Amino acid sequence: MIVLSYLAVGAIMLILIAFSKSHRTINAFTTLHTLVFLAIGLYALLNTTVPAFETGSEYFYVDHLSIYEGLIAALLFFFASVYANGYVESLIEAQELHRNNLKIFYLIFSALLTAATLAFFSDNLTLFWIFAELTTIFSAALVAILSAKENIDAAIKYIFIASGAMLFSFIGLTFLYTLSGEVLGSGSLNWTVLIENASLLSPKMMTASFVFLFIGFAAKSGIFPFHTWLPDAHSKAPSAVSAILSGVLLNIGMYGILRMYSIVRQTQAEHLISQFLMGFGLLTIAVAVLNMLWQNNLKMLIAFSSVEHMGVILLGIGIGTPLSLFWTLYYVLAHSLTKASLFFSAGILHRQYESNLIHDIRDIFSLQPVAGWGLIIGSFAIIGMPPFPIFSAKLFILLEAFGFSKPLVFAVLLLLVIASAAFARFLIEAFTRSSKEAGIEDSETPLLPYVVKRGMKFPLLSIIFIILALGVFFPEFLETLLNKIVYELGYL
Amino acid sequence: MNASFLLFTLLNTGFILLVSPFFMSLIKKVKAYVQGRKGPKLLQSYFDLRKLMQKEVVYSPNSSIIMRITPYLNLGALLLATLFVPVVFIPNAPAGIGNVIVFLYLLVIERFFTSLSGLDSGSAFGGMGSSRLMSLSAVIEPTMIIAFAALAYVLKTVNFHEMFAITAGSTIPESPTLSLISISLFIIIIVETGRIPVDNPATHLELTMINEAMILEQSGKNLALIELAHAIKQTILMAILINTLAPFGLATELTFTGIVISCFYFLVKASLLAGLIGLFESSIAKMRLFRLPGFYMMAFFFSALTILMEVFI
Amino acid sequence: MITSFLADQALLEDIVRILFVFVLITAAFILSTRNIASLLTVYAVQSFLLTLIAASLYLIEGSEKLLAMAALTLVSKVLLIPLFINVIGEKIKISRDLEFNYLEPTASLLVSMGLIMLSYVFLSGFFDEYVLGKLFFVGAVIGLSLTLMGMLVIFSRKKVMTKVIGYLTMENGVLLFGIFVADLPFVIEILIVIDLMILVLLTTILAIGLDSTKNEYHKRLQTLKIWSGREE
Amino acid sequence: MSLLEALVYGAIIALIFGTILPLLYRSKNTRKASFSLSFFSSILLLAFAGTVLYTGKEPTFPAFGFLPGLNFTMAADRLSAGFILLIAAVVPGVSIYSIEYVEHAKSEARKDIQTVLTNLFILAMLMVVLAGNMVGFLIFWEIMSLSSLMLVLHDYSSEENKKAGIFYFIMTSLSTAFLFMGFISLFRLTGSAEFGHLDYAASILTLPFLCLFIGFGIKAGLVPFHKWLPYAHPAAPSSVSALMSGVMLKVAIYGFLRFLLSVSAPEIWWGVLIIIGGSLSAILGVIYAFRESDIKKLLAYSSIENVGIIFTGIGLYLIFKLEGLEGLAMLSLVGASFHAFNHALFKSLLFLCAGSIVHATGTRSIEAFGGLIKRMPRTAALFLIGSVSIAGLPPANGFVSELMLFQAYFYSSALQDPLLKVLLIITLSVFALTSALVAALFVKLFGITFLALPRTKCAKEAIEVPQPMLSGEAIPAALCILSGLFSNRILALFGFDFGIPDMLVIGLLLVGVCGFVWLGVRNTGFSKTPRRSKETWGCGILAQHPTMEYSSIGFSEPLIAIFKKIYRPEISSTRTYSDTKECIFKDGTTKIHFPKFFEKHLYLPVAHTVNVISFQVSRMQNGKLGTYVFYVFIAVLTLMTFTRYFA
Repeated sequence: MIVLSYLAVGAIMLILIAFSKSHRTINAFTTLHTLVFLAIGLYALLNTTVPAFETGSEYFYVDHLSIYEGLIAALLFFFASVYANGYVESLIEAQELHRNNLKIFYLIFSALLTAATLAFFSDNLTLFWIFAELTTIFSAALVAILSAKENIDAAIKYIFIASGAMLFSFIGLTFLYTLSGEVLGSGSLNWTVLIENASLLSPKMMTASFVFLFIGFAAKSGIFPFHTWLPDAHSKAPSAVSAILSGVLLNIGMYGILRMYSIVRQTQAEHLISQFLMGFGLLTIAVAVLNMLWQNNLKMLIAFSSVEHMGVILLGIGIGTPLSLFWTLYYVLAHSLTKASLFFSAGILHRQYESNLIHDIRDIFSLQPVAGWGLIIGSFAIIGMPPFPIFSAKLFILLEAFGFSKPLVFAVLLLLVIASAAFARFLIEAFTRSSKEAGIEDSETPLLPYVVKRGMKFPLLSIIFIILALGVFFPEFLETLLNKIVYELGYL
Repeated sequence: MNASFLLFTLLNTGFILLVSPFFMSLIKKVKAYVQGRKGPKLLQSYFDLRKLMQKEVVYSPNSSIIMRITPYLNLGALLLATLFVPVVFIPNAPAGIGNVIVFLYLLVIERFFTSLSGLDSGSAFGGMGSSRLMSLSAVIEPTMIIAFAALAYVLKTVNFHEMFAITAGSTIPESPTLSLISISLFIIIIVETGRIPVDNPATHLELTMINEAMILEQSGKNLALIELAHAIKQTILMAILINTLAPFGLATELTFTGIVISCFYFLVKASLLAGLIGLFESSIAKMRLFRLPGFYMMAFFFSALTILMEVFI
Repeated sequence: MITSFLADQALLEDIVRILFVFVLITAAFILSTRNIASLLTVYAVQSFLLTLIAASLYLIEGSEKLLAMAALTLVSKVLLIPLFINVIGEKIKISRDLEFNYLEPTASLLVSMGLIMLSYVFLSGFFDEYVLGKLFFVGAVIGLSLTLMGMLVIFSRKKVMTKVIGYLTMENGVLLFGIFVADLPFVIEILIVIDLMILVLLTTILAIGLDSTKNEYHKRLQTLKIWSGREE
Repeated sequence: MSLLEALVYGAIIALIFGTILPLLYRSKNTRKASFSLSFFSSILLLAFAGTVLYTGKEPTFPAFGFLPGLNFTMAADRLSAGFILLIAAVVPGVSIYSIEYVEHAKSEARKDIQTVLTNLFILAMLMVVLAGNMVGFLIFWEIMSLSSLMLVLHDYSSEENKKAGIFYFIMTSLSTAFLFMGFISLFRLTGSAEFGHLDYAASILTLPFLCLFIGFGIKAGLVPFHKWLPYAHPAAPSSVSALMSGVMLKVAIYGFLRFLLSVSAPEIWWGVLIIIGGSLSAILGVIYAFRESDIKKLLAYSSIENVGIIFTGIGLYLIFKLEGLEGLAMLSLVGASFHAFNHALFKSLLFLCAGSIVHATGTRSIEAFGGLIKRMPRTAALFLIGSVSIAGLPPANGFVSELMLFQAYFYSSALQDPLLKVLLIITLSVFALTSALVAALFVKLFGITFLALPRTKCAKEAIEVPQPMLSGEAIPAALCILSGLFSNRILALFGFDFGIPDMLVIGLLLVGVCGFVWLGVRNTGFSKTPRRSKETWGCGILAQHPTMEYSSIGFSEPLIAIFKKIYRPEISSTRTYSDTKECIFKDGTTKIHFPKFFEKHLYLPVAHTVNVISFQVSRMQNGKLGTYVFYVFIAVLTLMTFTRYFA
């Protein structure tokens, strides 16, 4: 029922958008779309008995994890669409986006939302694979819609690396299929079936198929060494899209890895795989922070920090204790929101300076105080300073990791220091520059403050409010929800 | 504050105040004899002080209140310090009077303000003097601390009164280490009173001098007070050495004869020591400023050695 | 007569083996050919070979699904995609992709040998051919190595068009692997093909942006001198 | 909720209001109000800490559940009460000082932000001390670091302030990383975040001990992690420097003590490590202070030295405790804590005075000062009090705590282990050298700054600072004297009696004797002697010139010569002659430069390595699709081999 309603709403919205004229109506419909999805998710959470299969079909399955991810996605899309209203308008004014591309933009935007949501709700792994592929394509299109050469370049990279790697995970799927075939007689790729009989699966084949699946999902969520597309795509995309790319699309890959790991966890292969994941997590964090350290491009910096956080999340998954899973899921939420706020601020700054480069930013507090403070607070949040949610999540994940290996925790801590140093360095360098000592001649016309369009500040401020609230107060229902997820994935 | 202590305050302080200038001129006299001169009268220092007291006081316009309070502070600090070193008899002092560390820091007060007053008038000499004084006294500080720590190690107390109460009974040093300590105590006297080879009190306006350079701008009664304080400092340090090395004769409780005897003994011993200092001074040459740390190192070596002996034996 | 001929298992298996060899040859061509038009043809041929393989497998195993897949492959990969790419190729007037990075054709052929060996060793660790008939095992090996070779094409060729073809080769490899290892539900196959089509559509359209030699296009890109955001 | 809790809550609420108000109503009066709030809160805290220390009864606070399976709790035992007392002693002066001082900030916004952050900073430090478990501790620790960071960056226009900010931030997040490590390992060990008793073998606790020692050491400015202090303090506003040096370093020490006292069975090498680290920072701190001629840098180095002394005391405590000498252990522990308290007082006093001087002259360089005692007599008097007590002259408070430590050292003959004795002898002589050098240092600082002739125009035109700043300085000054004079009473009040000399008696005697001398001189007929004012004698030069005075670096010259090995001065000089034979010297210049040892051999190499690595890594991101796919290709092949042979 739920999935059908998702599909239906998605389709209807596509049609409505296709047939509406003005930018405002189009945007209104998109926002409506996101709101409806949010509503459906909440309804599913509150008024339906989950976990349950979708009407008859073996292809879709609703449990708390999928609802949780779906809700996060819908929430971020909601903020992004509100933000897009003003942002896209000014993109058009700056002639970076062609007005006749506007409708395409929104069509793909809402199609992306539908595809992502369905990916979370698909039980059949192949189906999930396909939806994941679709999200890749749609988001690539959103990256490329700004008709600048760099965008197309970034999009091409994104497609080739992500989809190319996804093909390997398809091979992994075939492995899994035969594997299940050997155990169950007739092969099945339904997650529910697999996790039921997980204990029967032979560890060796399981490892092989997991590794192949991992290649694809890792590429999707920007794990080293498949992360290379991510910085380009995320930094070149329009900021509204960047927020989604970091906040939602990366989660899809992580979601896949988590589902697979929850199966592996019940087999003999668990030990090897968890070490495998932790190793990749550590590598990812290391490479990301080292790239961040001297980064001169704001959106690149934020993108690399996404890579870093994906590393932490992978670490959290790899630890594989119930507590670590709990906090990893919380971490996903925290990261998505925080990262969105960062990209929104960066978007405003990019409108202001027409560049992301550190040496073009100046007089920020006089020109864009809101975005400036948003960026500062967002950075505090993203480097895991209290009272922001990432702090506690980080603390507990490391606490669990400590049980596995002390050097690992220590290494992660030091790397995180580098990450925060990178942010501090960028902010201090960029925000303390004023036109006078920046050596801009009087001949050059001084910067006029960019008039922030209606509705661009709202998402920023509300997200900052949300993360502050989350940081100081951990809501009851969230705790129960996360506990249910942990239980349903067979951790408890 | 019991009666005996009150008496002690008067007697001890008065006695030291009285005899200190004598030793100054005594040392001068010994040096003179060694050099084949006749030398000043034995009471010359008293005459000098009196003369200075009557002379007019000259202040530099650059100088500030520091210049004016320093003499009083110095003399006050040192008079207070006399209470810590019993020479007439040993009272049961209240409130940790006689504590070694307090004693040392009373000397630091004197040093601190003297150097400040050296800087006060803004003359190059004063600055030079105070800079050198503070540096060298900083370098000698470990030696002093270690020496007194050695005393504390041997006698198991940090209070001079108790220390001397222990030593007083015996005619010879309590333990062999004490005689070693007294070597470093002797060097400390030399350093603290600014004598050859550290400093030459007899000269003026020579670039090697330390003490004289600082008080160059002091004049009249202020100078007198400072000189007096200097003399008292010397006497106290000598008293410490004497009570450690040759403690016999120091009265341990309040009796008239006891006081008389210990005063007499002290005068004799102190005069001998003063003569010794005079001889030492005239038998050695003034050292270059930056060879002094080596000299101090020797003192440090002695005191460290004593403690090590205490530790390992 | 025909039926008996078609019923002859051994012969069919030999045919499939021969087809394998041809598939590998096409892969080698794709690795080394410079002319894009001919690349496209080779790709079409390769897809056609896959169709034949699927068909003959149908004759051996006799599941209709394989036949349907053969048909699907024929329609999508032999006809539609090459046609479409051809159109695009006309639009952007480039016929040749001369530059190679990392690997010259000869080297890449050697590497692909190694790839085949690797995939053999790898798979032999998981399917020993008794579980999964010998023919099928070989098929799996070929599929995997074809995928890897496709990747080789992607990173060793410059032009996006060529890369697209490399990607398609990879996909063929996956398909081959799928055919021989597991028979997935047909719906899935269709969806995959659709997905593939969309992807090719998008990439080729984007390819105009990158590979095109039209000057005014470049001019239009120059006018938007935004995205100065590159650190190098 | 009894009165005790009410006091704490009142203080916290007052501080929160102080933090929020300036954001709501942005005016001078609001700023004044928020500072008076922090003043008020410190009065409440004073009452609270006093009662807890006196009665020893611990208040109970309700737990506030803010994370699943983890509450935020507050707790206050005598240890935390002691440090709350410290905060409450420093804050009043600072807040009154700031009322005026903040108004000299560049822009309205900065004034407000400075006010807000100062209050937040105080609040955070208070909460760190009050935190009942590790997580709460860490949270407020981070907030403390952040607010101080932003205060260090308050004047972000100048280059070195930016550098200072970045450097400070990196160091502080390093310390936090080590704390994370330490606390996490404790958490795993005990299974709870509470600060409980740690009845484990020392071998298990080695990792947490090392991590916490380094972590807190970085924050407290222990050599060789001290480098951030001399950078951050000059950058920060002086009132904030007073807070940072006075309180924040002590908060780190509090954390370390909190851990150390909860360990039931430490090992002797811990104590040895601590005491060596402490002595090293003490001596190096003061030696490095000598070469500085930036007044705030100099004061920062002297903070390093004092932290070293405190750590020495802690090390002594550990050694004596393990050797079974409870009395001496208590003596040195209380001595260390009391020194922390005293240092908080006189260092904040000195920094406030330095702030006034910088405000009056507009420069931080000592070489530019001189003769200020004529122009700023009140500030000079207050600064003299600060110098006297930091130099440890009786009867001021700085002396008392050093006295306690010295006594602990002197009694150490009771130790059994000869090697420990030798260690103590060595550290004792280092300690003695340190305290003597401090006296020298402050003779230099006071003399060069306040005495003689003004060296520059700005010093000549300096005027006394307005009253609020002076009264802000007067509070800690008064406290310095009082806590020195009444040290015995105070310690006895809190239940400590070590039979140390009674400073009240000694102080009174000193005053009495000085008075006696004065009277003696006056009334013995010598008061009639004329007095005259005459130029300082300059070897025949008629008018004295400031350039004749000893400069700051000149004053340090003998020490620089003595400690050549440590300073490694690089002296470069140019000479010109007025004849060809180079006999008649015309003129020339001499530069002296001190290489920064730790920067050269510890900090820069590390930073450089990290940069090189990061450069290499970022070259992987070369923007070419081919390369990226190549990575994927290699990764896939590797993974295939990996799976083949490890599955």
